Amino acid sequence: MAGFDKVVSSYEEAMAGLEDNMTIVSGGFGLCGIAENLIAEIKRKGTKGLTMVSNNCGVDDFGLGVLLPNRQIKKIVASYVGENAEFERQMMSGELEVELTPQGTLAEKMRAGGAGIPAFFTATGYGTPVAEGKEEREFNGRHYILEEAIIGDFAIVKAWKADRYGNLVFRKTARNFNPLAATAGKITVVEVEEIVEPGELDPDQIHTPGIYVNRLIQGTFEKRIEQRTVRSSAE
Amino acid sequence: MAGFDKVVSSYEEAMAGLEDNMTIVSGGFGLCGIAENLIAEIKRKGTKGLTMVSNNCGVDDFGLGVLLPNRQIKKIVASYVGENAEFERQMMSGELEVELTPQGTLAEKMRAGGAGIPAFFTATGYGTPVAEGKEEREFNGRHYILEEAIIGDFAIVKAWKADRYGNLVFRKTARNFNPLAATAGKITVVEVEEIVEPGELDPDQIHTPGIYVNRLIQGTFEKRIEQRTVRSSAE
Amino acid sequence: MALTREQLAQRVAQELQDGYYVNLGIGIPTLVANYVPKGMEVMLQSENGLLGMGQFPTEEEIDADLINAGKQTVTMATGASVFDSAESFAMIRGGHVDLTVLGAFEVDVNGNIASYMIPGKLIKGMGGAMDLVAGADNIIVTMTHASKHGVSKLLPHCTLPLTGKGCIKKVLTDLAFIEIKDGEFHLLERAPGVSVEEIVQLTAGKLVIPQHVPEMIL
Amino acid sequence: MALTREQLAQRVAQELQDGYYVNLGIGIPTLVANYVPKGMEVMLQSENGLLGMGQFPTEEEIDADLINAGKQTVTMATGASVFDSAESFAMIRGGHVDLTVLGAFEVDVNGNIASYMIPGKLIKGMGGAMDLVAGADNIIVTMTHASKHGVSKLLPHCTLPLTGKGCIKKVLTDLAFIEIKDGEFHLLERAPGVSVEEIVQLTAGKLVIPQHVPEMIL
Repeated sequence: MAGFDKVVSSYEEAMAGLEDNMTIVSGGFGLCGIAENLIAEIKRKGTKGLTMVSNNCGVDDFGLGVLLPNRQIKKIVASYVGENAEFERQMMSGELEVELTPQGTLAEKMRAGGAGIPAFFTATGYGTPVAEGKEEREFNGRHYILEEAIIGDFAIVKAWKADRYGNLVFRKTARNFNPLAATAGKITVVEVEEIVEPGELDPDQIHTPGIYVNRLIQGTFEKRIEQRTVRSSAE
Repeated sequence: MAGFDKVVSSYEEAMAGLEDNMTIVSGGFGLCGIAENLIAEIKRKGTKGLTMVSNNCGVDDFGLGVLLPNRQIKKIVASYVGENAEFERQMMSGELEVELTPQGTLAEKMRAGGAGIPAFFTATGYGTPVAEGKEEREFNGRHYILEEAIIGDFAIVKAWKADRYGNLVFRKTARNFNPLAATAGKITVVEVEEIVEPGELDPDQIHTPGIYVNRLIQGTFEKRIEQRTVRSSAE
Repeated sequence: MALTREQLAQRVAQELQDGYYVNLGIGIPTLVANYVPKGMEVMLQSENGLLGMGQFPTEEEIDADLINAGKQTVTMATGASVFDSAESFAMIRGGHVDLTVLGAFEVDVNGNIASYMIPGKLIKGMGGAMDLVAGADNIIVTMTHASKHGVSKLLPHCTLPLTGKGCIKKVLTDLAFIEIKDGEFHLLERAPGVSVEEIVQLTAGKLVIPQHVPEMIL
Repeated sequence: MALTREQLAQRVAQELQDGYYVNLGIGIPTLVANYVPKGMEVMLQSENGLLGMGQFPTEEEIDADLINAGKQTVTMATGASVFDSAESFAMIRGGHVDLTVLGAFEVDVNGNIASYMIPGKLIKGMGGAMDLVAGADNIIVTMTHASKHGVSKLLPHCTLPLTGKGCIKKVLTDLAFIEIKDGEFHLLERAPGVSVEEIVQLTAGKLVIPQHVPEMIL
């Protein structure tokens, strides 16, 4: 099984080769479905000058936010940010470059990167600040802009289950950007809650085929909730 | 449940509204995963001048091939054809227009149609007859051509299981183009082997969400095999 | 009297149809879910990757892996499906969602909408809003008709950076229900007790007023 | 002596590495699967939507819903996954497949390949071949060195309509293993018992011959 066994035994090994000024594509939506321990390892390594491609940038003490205090992130490509104070400070002071990208365009850019599509047209952002400097074109009377694909030196992904070959299954809305990020990394690193043997996952029910996965590690997760919202049991 | 119940009770109802000269996007690969009974209904209706978008065109007496004897198909967009004699005759005589499209480009055109992407760049076909009349562009030193999306007036799809809301699950390689075709029809009609109640399918394991499905019908299928290949049990 | 947030949601809910797939933005739009007419079913799309969003969970049901686009914990309705973000926006961008309801800072007579950015203030980002306004045929913008200082939000031209261009056809404010067509606002309904004159006064863009402007029925 | 089909497959198999994801075209390439070196594992991609293609089924195992890109009934290997055609070609186009092996009518010194269409003859279509040659970095073309009439298939310029432009770097023929670079064919190996002269004679495009041309070891 050596050839396809993607399991590594330490987080150090999982993120080996990550260097200053690289681009990392990250899964996760807010704090949901984020690669908690891979992020912690990036913090521990102290890698600097990173370009992070991620829908959000975490909160002050969790998610990608933990990479801010030591100024590890040079630039972030995201759709929604500013949910933490240090981020705000660095953005306002110009220490942190922020490239706002519509959420669907961001998802499609990752998918395109993984799928060998260098660029695509979308109506999203036409006539807005997002369109600045981008080609505009009409198809069937509607206006579109040209958006380019994103590929990362690394992709960091959180899945629910995997087999040792790196076939992945995600759970509920923790799926979000993860399957897309998984396709868009030159080196794709995945952490999961459970690793099973090849053959244990139903081939029809695999969300991400192992061909996209380079390294796999089992972790334990805090799974912090950003907006805890409940109804009373009586309702 | 009326609002989301997509189940119709007859094939006539399933294909109601199909008119001459419409475009139909079809799932299936060869004879695998084809909407056998929807095709039969199109034959019965006798609709003419159709543009079929499908990876293949069936064989003489099965699959889309059954629409050939009565000249129901005006044009076919496919990646691989000529597996039946009548097709060959009509193509050679010019009665049938054939637009050959690389298989991956065809799949991506359907996906793009469903996803609101009017056009995308791909390296596939650059420098070949497929590139004729298409825009060429370089990204990062590689050459690409611009391909446009496909949307059909109808899409015909074969799935394995569905719930009444039209959430679909496919089985093995009968999946192929079906989930893509499902997104690319103005009216998407799906036939399945089994219909279950909403809630019976695991939300994490639905291949095609019901939002893409307009009509759903349960059928029985011959599932003809094109290349029956076996090994002896002893091997 | 100007509509309350709840009344705005109530009026929007009248635009629902049985079997609609609906995306509700954060804030007032979210409240629409509480007013789905009896006997009607709609399915809520949450752009982080869920079709068939259910109610908030009980304490026992809370699941960190199940949130909505506002990052709130939610549940799934019967017949729900989960998918990745590219699929979610394929759905949105491809025009498969029947109705989108979202808030705005400004709209103008050409159907432009500004909703995500006030220069000089902290920028949080557009999230999925640009995709939603570009992808949907059927959008209702809900907002107050004017600022607290009486400055109209229905303009000849949006002054803030746009979220989308030429994509808004219906606006429900606390004072009026308005259609945008041919480069004009068309007054369809007024809030109960609100006069046409009040609406005229607080509408900066060209407003077309029919002979009879019915009061909303809530 | 010229390599047999089986020997061609055997030589290609030497290019495999443990853990390779491989796409094998119809014909000779398919035979490569029979010569995977012992102790090595490769996973076969079938472009209709299967990663981890297994052997042919027994009569009892036959499943009409499980076929390969040649429309043959197959089985799944342990750890296989199934996906739709867009995902399958995302994999191929995105360069995720480690090795692609396919046949051709002609290749030329610029790495062009013609493999799907002979004008005047019945056109069947390119299937997934154009995607495969455009998407893979690592492609081996297998074919006979020349036609039965002795007409070279390794040309200065392809004469038939192209399947892909500038994408082929390695060609294995029944006579030789050849690398394409800098607009030239480079002779790497000759089939056992085949002389360099024979190869030169049947190669129409510019051929660079090193001092020593080893025989293939099969």
